[in-house]
Amino acid sequence: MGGVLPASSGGALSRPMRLVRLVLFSDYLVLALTVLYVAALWFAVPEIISPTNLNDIFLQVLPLFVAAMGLMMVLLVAQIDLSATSIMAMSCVVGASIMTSQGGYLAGHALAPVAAVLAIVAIGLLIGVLNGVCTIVFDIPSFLVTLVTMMFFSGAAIWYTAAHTNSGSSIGALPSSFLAIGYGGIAGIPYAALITVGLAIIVHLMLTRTVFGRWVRAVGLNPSAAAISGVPVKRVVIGCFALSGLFAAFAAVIYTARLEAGTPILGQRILLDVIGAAVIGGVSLFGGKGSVIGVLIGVLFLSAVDNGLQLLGLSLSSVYAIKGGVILLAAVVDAIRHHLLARG
Amino acid sequence: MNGLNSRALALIALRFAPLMLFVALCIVFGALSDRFLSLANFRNILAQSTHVAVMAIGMTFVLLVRGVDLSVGSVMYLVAVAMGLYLSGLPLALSIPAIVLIGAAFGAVNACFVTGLRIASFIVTLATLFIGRGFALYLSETKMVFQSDTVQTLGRSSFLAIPWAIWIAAAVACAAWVTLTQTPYGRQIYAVGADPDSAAKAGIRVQPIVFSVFCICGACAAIGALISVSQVGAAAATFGYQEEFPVIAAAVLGGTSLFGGRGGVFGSIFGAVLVQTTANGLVMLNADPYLYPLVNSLIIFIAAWVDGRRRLMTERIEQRKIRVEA
Amino acid sequence: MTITRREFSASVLAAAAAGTMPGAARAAEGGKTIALMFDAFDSDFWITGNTILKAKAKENGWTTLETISNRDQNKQNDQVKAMVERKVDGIIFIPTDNNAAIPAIRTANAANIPIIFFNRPPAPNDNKYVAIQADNRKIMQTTVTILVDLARKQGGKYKACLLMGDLGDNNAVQRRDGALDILDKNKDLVEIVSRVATEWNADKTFAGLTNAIQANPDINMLISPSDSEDTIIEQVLKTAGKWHKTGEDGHVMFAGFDGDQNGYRLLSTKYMDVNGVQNLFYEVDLAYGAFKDIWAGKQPDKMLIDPGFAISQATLESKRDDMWGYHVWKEKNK
Amino acid sequence: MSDLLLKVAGLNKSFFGVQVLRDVGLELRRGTVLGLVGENGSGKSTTMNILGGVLTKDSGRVELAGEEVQPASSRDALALGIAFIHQELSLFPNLSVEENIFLDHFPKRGAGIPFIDRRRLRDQASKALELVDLKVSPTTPVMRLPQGERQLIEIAKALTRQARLIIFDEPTTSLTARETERLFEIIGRLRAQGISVIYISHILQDVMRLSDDIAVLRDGEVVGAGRREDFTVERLVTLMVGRSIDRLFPEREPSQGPGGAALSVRGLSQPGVVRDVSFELRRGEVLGVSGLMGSGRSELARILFGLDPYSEGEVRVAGERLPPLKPRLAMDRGVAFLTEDRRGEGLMMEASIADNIVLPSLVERSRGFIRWLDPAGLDQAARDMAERVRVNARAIDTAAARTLSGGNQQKVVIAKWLLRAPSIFILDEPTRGIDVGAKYEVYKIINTMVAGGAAILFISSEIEELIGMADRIMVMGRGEIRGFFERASFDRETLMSAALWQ
Repeated sequence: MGGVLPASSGGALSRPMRLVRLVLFSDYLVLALTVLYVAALWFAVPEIISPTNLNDIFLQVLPLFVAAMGLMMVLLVAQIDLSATSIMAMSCVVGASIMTSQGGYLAGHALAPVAAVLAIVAIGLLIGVLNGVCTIVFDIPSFLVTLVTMMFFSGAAIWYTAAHTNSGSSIGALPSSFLAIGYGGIAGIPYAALITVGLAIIVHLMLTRTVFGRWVRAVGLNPSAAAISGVPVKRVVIGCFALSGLFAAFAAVIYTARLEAGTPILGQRILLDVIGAAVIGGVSLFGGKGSVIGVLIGVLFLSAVDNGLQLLGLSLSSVYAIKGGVILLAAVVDAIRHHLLARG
Repeated sequence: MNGLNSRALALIALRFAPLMLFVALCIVFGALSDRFLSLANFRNILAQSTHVAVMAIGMTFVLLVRGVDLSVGSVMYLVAVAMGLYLSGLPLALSIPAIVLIGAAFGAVNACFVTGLRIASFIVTLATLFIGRGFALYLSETKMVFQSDTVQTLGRSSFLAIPWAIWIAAAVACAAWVTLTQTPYGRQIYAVGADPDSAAKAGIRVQPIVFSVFCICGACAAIGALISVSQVGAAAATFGYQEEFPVIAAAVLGGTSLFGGRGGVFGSIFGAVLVQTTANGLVMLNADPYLYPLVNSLIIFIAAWVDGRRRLMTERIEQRKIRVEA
Repeated sequence: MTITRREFSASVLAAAAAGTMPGAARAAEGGKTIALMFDAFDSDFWITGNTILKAKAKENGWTTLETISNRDQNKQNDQVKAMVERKVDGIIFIPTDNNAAIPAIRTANAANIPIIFFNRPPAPNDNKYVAIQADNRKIMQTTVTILVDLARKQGGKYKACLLMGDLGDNNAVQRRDGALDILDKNKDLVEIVSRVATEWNADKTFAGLTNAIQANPDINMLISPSDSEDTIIEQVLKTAGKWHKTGEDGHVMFAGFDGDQNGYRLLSTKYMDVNGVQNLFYEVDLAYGAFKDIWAGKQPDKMLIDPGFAISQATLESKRDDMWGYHVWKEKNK
Repeated sequence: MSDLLLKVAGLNKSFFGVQVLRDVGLELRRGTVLGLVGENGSGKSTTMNILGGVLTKDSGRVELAGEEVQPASSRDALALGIAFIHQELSLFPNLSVEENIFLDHFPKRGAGIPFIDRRRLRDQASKALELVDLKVSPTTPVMRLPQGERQLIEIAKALTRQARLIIFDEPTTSLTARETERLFEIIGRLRAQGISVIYISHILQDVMRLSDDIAVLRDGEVVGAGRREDFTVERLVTLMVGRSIDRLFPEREPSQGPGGAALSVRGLSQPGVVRDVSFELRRGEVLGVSGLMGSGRSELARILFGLDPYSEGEVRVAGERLPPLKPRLAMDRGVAFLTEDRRGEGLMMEASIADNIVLPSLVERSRGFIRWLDPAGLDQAARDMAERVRVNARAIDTAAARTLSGGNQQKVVIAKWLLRAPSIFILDEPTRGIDVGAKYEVYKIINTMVAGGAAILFISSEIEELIGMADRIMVMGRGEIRGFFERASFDRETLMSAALWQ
């Protein structure tokens, strides 16, 4: 309940008001915006709707989508995770160092990729749990905790890379069986896509069809009410951070496979994209509100914007400004929603 | 009562925990490098931490009312660009007020969204961080922006053997300290931070106060930019990139709470100096550069942990409140 | 918000331009479209490189498209896909990461669009690409050799501070090694008393160098891996009262690298003794030459080396026309 | 008549289309005390919030000393000389006493100079503290003061503003008897100085003792007003509830008499909260718990349910020991807990009614080790339960709890526990802030549960309610049990004095 709202007139809403609300509250508002945007660019760069380009967008969406789903989990319990991208960096360089054919720990071993993926996932999970535990047990605001883990692990990743390469900013020469995740696929559907869709379905079911999902929302909406109703609030919050780390790791797997290298600056610059995508997708920063579909739409929107700007070959400044504006726009819409809701 | 007092003592002890941390650091570095513990070196440390310190002071105002400003890094770059491209002709007497205005104006934009639409300051400033840098890059065409000689001279000249950067920071610090402790406005900031709703009930104009602190933060970011850019002489496209993190870290290190209502000017300065001391010490030791972020983040973590403990203690010491009925 | 709206309309205009021009260009005889794909513009070298690339493309009657990845290799690889979509005839590629850039090569190969790595070669791989590269190590060697010779002539002993840039960056490492190759041979004359990793970051360079001089007040030789750090060095030395021209006593022997406008300015004002120049013009010619060859159906070597050169106060007059920074400087000061 | 300070006429106010004030009219003479009584939710606070500038009126007229006023904010109200001392104090623990007192009107170092004049601040503060004879240094952080003294600081604050009218909303709920006495003296002094006071309280004796005039509100209407002499406690109660007490509570068909111990507590202690609490709650009985705020009653409830820790003693449910801080375990043993803070801890306001109702029962209604749920089934269960407790809402599964009236919200909270069919139900202020009709239904639900052999721990600050509902009443004060009273010996005065007795 931030501040004192203006005394509400109450009473019934006018029809135009109702219309506005209808538009605002539909989850597909952003989707509509996306279509609008693509249409707007179509006259300038017809290529934007070419099948191959749409396919490119689709592929670009995947890792971002996975990471954003992870972030959604922490946002749902009204926390934040700034370390998601550092988790990607750290886990992917370690994974790469295991399987690279240039002096990797398991270089050439048939199961090296498996071991690497396991390592990546494990590291993601560990850092996630670490975030959760520090937030809950040490009672440090998650903003700070994850800020620290962000600094620490991005630094550690660079150090690790330097220690594992003679003079290079990344670890390449990864086994093709691993890279297959990037380009290979079944019946034209890339493995990356299959993994992502699988994860998406799991998260969706988890949120809508399991006790844990209900608990997550409850904690986000009202922690004390949840606690009194027998929800293990602390464990739920830690669980969400763990999931955030886990999904960051999955994203790292996909990125690494696509980049064919483990690089410590992986995702360094996409933290804002991840948060932005979630928020644009209707995930509330105050907890409790958010859905997989929404996040997917949010990610699609951002990627479409990006892709459009790339096709135009626009300057960095426009890219920055437009993206910032887009995030602000989404936040404003979210705020208007809250106000209308408060009016009842 | 007695137990309560001993708790209060423990609280005071906790308040000074960061200071102990600092002393410990100095001892360690001093032991490892004979050149570390010299007056000249501490002058360097101060000079190098001023721009973060000044920005942290501004950030403190925002944190005190439970807000946060992520856009300071972009303000820094925007101001540096403006200084180099448009204000280079002006004498400092004119250009400094000008950039302070620019910074304050940027803060006002943030404030409009925060107070007007009640959007979380985190997300607002996240967006303006983007927009601000984008706009600045648009002005600079991402080229390196060189500063006028007047600015560069300011950066290296000193008064009474103390660099101007330190004087400026000191001036800002005093102004901020007086504002926070000696004016009604300052005390009301603390009240708003402690509990916005009660503050409104107690007849305080909450929204204007929240608005103003964002302007102050913007202005401080501008001054920080002036100091930094005068020291390095030119601003590349990456100038001030992700500067918000060390700034917030400095404030929190200094004991400012992210939950509002507690914190102070000197704490924030102290935080900035602490971080810079670590960096300086590591250079003095000729330490592996890769260690810097690791050591820094660990120190921040310790400080944050202390902050958490302190908050718990405060809650315990506080009497049980009458349950507020919404 | 006003900014955004403005940027939006701006972008749409740009869109219109970008959308129509290629068409026009294709219509024009021999008109080609090439993509210039940068990762960031954080030093004069890249900005000038960009200008020269564009200028020479114009001379050839080619249209250029531009992208910046802001150091996000994944995005840059996506940008390559986008450029393939735009059916460009050639790609000039400045990647962030030498390994992670390989998929981009494959993308280009698949669409069989020539891709040329400009001044940042990829990790060795067997796809089709051309890499233009300044021989950083050799250039730095010659540069430091000249510096050391000058020092010998002057006589005396030297305490050197070696700035090293970002050790994650291959070029930085090459330049460091180049410097060390020579300095190690002259231990009798020069002692390296401090090494600073500047990470190409202004504040870190400032603090690092200040602290280094604090730690060793008697530093009298300075080797920098990039002219983008010159202004900061100037500031620090002035503050420390060590900013003197060659010949004046207390002068710090100073070697720069890149050959940008600051390099020229400091050489001409006699504060810098020698500068290692990457021959930007030559590199651009190499690149575009390679394009023409490939379009003509013959495959140039994978690695085209720009030997570069070192320029000192003595050779300034004779060599400055090949020094790209000189032209930038002239533009500014005419 | 010039000695009339405040005149309120035809005041109307409604929230979300629900009218909470109907044509309210009040009169207050200079230097007198107006006692304002009425049940929770009868419109007392709303009226006072309008006077205090916290809310704005829909229609009506407020006259202060003859001219019409409509304060838009607490600020305006203060400027007009209306000071409102809320039940939850608006003090800032991180500021000192003097700063709290002068927060919105610091003495400055002369006109135009923005700096605080610390010396004058101290002097004026200590003067103000003398007025309320509070012996603390003006520089102590409020954080360090006990509740009662904070109360006095609020009053001191009002005095420094030269308030013409001071509104006290339930000022004594957290005060010890001694502090209460001190407060009454001060109010007497204020009256003598010609300052008018509006005194709101549930403790009718106090109202009768302090007031010159009394006004009674019920369901947003003034149902009685006049000189104190015209009223008796009984008459006040009848006016407040609109019927005499015996018909206020539903008849409970006598259950087969209290059975064995459902919940037994032995020597329960937690420093600063409760001391050596021992009692037994039997099956099929309603054990009322009476006591003032801060008497430890709510804290006891939280400890029993495992939300707060306890250092000594033991809690047994049906003979089995219940370890501290294990709400989940308590729930599994059939304990349910209805919190006094409905909005803060009872409901997820933004979530649907159905989601709220099923929340505590999710685990039991899930399948497999990933705890699979069947949304349709859950909604159905929620719907049935909502019908049973007569929640009237359009759509149980879509309407947010926020959209319900207080009474219906409370029924939702009850429903979510009934869904677990608890054998022990701890009710903390179950009827706070809900209208008489809803209360009656809540009572009926309680009765049916008891008839079914459940054991109820009924905490309430409304003594009539306990008298009407409980089989036994346990009185608490200062974290200790002050005594037990059997239904036969129920008597308002004894209970109240037991609660206040030092």
